[in-house]
Amino acid sequence: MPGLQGRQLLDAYRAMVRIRLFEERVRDRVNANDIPGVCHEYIGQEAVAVGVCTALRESDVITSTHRGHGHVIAKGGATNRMMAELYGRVDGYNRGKGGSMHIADVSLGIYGANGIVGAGLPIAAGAAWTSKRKGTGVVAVPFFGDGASNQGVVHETMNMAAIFKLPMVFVCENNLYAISASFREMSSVEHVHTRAAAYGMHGEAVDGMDVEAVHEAASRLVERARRGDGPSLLECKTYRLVGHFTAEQALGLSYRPKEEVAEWTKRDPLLVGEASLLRQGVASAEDLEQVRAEVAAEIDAATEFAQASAWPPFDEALAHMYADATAARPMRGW
Amino acid sequence: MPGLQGRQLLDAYRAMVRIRLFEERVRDRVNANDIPGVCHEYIGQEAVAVGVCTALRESDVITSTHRGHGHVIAKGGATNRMMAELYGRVDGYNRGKGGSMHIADVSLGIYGANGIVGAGLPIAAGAAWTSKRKGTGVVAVPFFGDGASNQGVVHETMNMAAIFKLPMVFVCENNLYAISASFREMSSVEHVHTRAAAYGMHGEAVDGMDVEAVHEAASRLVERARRGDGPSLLECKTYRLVGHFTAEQALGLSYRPKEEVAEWTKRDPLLVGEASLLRQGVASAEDLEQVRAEVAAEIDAATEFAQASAWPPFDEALAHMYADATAARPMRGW
Amino acid sequence: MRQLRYAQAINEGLRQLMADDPDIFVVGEDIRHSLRGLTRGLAAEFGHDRVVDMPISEAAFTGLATGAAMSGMRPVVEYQIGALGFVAFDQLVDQAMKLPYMTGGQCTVPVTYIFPASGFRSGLAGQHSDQLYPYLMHAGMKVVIPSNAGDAKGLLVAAIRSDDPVAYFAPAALLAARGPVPEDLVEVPLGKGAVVREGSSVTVIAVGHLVAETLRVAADLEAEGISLHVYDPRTLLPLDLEGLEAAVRKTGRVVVFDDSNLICGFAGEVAALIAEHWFDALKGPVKRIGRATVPVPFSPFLDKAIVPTGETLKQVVLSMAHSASLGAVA
Amino acid sequence: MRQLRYAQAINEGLRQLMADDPDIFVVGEDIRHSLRGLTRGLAAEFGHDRVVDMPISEAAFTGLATGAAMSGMRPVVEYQIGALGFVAFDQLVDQAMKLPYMTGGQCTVPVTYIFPASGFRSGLAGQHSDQLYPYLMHAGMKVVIPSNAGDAKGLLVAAIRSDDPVAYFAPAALLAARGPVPEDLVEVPLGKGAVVREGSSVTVIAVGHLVAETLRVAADLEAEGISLHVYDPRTLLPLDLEGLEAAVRKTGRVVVFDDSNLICGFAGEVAALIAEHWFDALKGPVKRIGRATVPVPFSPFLDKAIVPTGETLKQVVLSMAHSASLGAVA
Ligand SMILES: Cc1ncc(C[n+]2csc(CCOP(=O)(O)OP(=O)(O)O)c2C)c(N)n1
Ligand SMILES: Cc1ncc(C[n+]2csc(CCOP(=O)(O)OP(=O)(O)O)c2C)c(N)n1
Ligand SMILES: [Mg+2]
Ligand SMILES: [Mg+2]
Repeated sequence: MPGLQGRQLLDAYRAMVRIRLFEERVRDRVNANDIPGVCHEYIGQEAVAVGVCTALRESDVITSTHRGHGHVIAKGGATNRMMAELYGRVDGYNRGKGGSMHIADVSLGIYGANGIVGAGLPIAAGAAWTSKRKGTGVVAVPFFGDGASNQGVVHETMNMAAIFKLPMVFVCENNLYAISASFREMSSVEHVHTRAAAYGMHGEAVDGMDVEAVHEAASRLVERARRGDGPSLLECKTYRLVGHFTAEQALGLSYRPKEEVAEWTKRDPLLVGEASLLRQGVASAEDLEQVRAEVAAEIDAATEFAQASAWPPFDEALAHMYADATAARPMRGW
Repeated sequence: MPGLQGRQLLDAYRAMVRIRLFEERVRDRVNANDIPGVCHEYIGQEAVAVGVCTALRESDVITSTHRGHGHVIAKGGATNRMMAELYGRVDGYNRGKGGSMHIADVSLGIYGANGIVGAGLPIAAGAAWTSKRKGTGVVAVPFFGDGASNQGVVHETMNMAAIFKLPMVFVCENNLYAISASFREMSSVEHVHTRAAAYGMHGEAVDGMDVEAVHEAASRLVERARRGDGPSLLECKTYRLVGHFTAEQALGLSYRPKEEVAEWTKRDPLLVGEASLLRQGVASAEDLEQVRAEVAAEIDAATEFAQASAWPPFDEALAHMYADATAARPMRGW
Repeated sequence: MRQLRYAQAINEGLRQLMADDPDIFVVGEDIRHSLRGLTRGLAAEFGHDRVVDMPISEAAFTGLATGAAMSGMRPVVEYQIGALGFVAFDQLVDQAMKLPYMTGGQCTVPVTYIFPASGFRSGLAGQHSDQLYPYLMHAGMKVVIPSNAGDAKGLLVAAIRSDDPVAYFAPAALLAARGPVPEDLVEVPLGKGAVVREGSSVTVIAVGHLVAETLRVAADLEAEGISLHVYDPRTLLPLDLEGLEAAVRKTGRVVVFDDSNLICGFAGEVAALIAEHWFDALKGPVKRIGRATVPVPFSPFLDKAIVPTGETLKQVVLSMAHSASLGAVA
Repeated sequence: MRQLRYAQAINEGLRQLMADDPDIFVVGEDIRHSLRGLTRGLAAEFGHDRVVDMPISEAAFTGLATGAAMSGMRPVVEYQIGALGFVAFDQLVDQAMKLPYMTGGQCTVPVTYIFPASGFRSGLAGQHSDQLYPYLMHAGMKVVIPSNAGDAKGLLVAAIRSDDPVAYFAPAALLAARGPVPEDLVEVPLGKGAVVREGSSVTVIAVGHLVAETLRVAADLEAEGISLHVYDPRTLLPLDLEGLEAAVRKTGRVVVFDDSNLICGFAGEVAALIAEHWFDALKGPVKRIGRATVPVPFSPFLDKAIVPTGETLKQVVLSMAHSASLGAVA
């Protein structure tokens, strides 16, 4: 399996930058009360989403998590429609009805971010089921966190995927924390991937800060699934370089040693990616600067697009509940 | 850890016979429409309940399953109060309100049979929690089936028990089937006990048709838990020698090869136990016959006790819903 | 028309629908051997890829159905007991029911969930007797509960063809009941109730197996000069508001007769609707009969105080008659 | 009396109760660092054995609380979001709620479940905004939802001291609200409602954060000659039937104002009760206001069509006034 080469590597870098700048913008806009609610930033984990999604076809399916922006961007989501969704506007992917935690582009195989930890896994298994029955070759990839690995439905889905040999790659992003709870305290084992053995499934770990390594591992496992050799579990060792969510700074939580954050910051996936591009001579420092500038312009445009987008029509509030003409029950009467 | 010796071995045999004859009587009475509903017979698995419970103290806690009569008897439950419960009478353990699937004697540490597969595990963990906090030395033992091993809450509880080092022994009765579904088809691994590794927990398998072997293994693991060395998983390889429940014959299901049933029938735990008693010279054939006769008389008496017992008072129908004077809402009005 | 048992009608409907549409498949527990009888013969006919026994992992196979539905299949999930919906609850009310809305209409989730509804079967006790529908209705899920064999088939067709998640409740007490059933796939549309008996004294809105109970009571009460107007909503959500209103206005005296827990149950929903919207039509209070809000006790002796029967209905109607001289009205 | 914020009142109540009774411990997620503020400082004071962060395994830690309660502890479970009750649903409604009854009274399950109730906080969207109480009430679980800081402490005391499972709902919109709170552990008994404003035109039965909304609306309407009688049930189950009846009879015109989904929700239960039992007191239909039965949309613009506010109440009361010349009555 050849790794990311030349142009691909630069594209992967661009995708990571896109995620980073998108998230930084989102954080600013949330803190300015311009975007409602809270968002869970993907900052620090860019190499995982990009490494995995560069191993996928457009028709492949992913399910995402509460920390979903990175997955959506990596799978090809348009930043302007994403931003409009976060602003709750009609041009958003979900017409403003989903927001950060439910953002989806089903046409791109993105079956949605999910507010319930672990809940996306069986849904991905369903897409894999369809693939297997219809012989479409689609592979389904649920992303989930280290914290999610202790949810019951994760266990159930892995067993099910294994016995039916579903074309899936379970991607665990072990960023060492579930909000303030450290993986070390909350898990009875040191690694998530070793639990694959409990399902007779292949499992392995990869450096989640290195997009090339993630891509290589994901490609192997995706191809394996596509060939009909069944599911596997890929644990990406990563770190979120920021708080759990945009509100964390205000809360003043402190549960991670400063040294730990500093240590991982040195391995920022963007730095790792840049170093590799330069080392391999794929791009010059100026090229990288240009990528960043182009993406920054894209994010500016996305933000303007979102801000200029209209609110969803008021009478859409009750729409989309049912596929047919059934009326959703309003606040009073019917 | 010394195994069952002399008198203890004979007592264990008596307990197994008690379960067997109780279950045979129950099946007759269900089929005669004397006992309402259906029951899940423990026939064939006697060595598990007895082997495990002889390793426990009265203050230790068990949670049981839909197939619970054996556990209750082995933990010291009185057959007459059990039978009265199955008859729905006021002298039943649950005053007729629980029936087979919810039979409990909380004072004996029996936290109840359970109609929901896997649901007893976290409840047992709660008893273990109390033990640990209060330093009572109590060990909690949830029984569960091979089918249950694929439930999410089982995974969650094992992880939790492991991280908090709860004094527990998880006892899986792998009887190869969950109703008509074979373990081989429904599990992604060949053995349940190997999943213990997914929790950094000790796991082992034992011949579940041999009460001495089960007792020996259970004693080791219970002592380990009592010492504060944490939970473990004991998989008992066993077989139900009858259908899933009393209604099965009428349904005419056939999902198990005749040869398989015949093979396991040769390893009927009562036969294995008798052979050992005779071989070790602990009891003569006459002694065993006497045990069986005494137990038969006990079951007769239990049945008479149950049949003679009154219905629960009608106004108890709404009682026991709340611990205080709060009235449960009736069928109409309040 | 030829007569079939209720369970046979479901079985025939499933078979014909599966033959029609290769995207339909059924998942559940022990459905290949058809422990509950609804899938009898289907595994042999359609293969183990379309009649699939799952591990005891209800949350996961419910979610699997959602994902399969989103990607083009039309899954049917059979739950062996009602309470399995509790184990899969998040996947039902927080995932399957919400994804179409939350994605702004990007997807549909055409899944049919077949639940046993309890009623009149003693000995199932506390954890095998719950009626799940009020829980699902509160989340907005479409719910049908056919009261006879013909509707059992016709509503199954509508449920499976619907592009929404639909919960289909088959009361245990009815599975063996016979009735006329069309040979073909004739849909009974969702959201259409039925007047099953014309009457003039009191309107009884009866659900599932209680429809037949109500007809028995109606026959008894006829002798006493009380004439029951009996309405079967068939679909509990969406409700047939026109049909319901007409049934209420027919007599102005209403009893809602349902076997789910009374508190925040179906009877309360209907009673509240009536009290708000057709208050002018009411000649007296809307009476509710539901299940007592306790786990169903095992002892069949206690059952009678918990699970409503025709006897409960009779008492309520007679007490209404007493206070309003209904006999005279009729 | 000194004033505290609602969240502080809960925090203080927890601290004092834990100091009193070593059997009380709290489990949940991120409660050592007290993400939600309710357990602030408690881990430092009582140690990590009594303020325990659990893995993301809600079904298991809910069950753990049940078993711990059965064996002599008095656990408190904090759910970070309401929807976690869906994931733990079987352990809540089918285990904890049923074991005392099914065992014929052999055990009690004294667990308090602290749930966030949503309301007035935009941006939480579809899966973080549900009100769980109608689901739990349908199963018969005791439910409290304090509407002010004083009740927040007093009802917490009653809930934790109760030998039954009690679900305690703390509306997000109220956590920062200040009010008088007794220094000591003064219990507000379960099952006692409160008249929070005397009035003569229309009775509003308001729940949780909507009580304060109602008082604001009442002040507005006073100017138009409409006088609202405002009743706060405080405990949703068991209901204070005497208090409720008196509130209904006070005006004979009733609006139930609640923020749970309308279908099979709390407002319907109350409306049905009233229509059945105090029909004679009614001068007109019982009006229900609840949440629209859809997932809460993310866009704050759409929110207003889904989640009831004082504005919704005002419109309903004004329309009643219009049709009944309430202004004149008042
Ligand atoms: C079932 C469930 N439990 C709890 C929560 C609240 N919650 C949201 S994110 C989160 C932490 C998740 O940790 P992890 O899976 O490691 O993902 P990460 O946030 O690190 O990306 C928690 C506890 C939830 N949304 N769903
Ligand atoms: C959560 C749940 N799913 C399904 C059922 C229906 N059911 C009852 S017993 C059973 C099989 C259980 O198999 P196993 O755990 O191996 O126990 P065994 O019957 O073999 O003793 C099933 C599927 C249930 N009661 N609970
Ligand atoms: Mg994490
Ligand atoms: Mg088994």
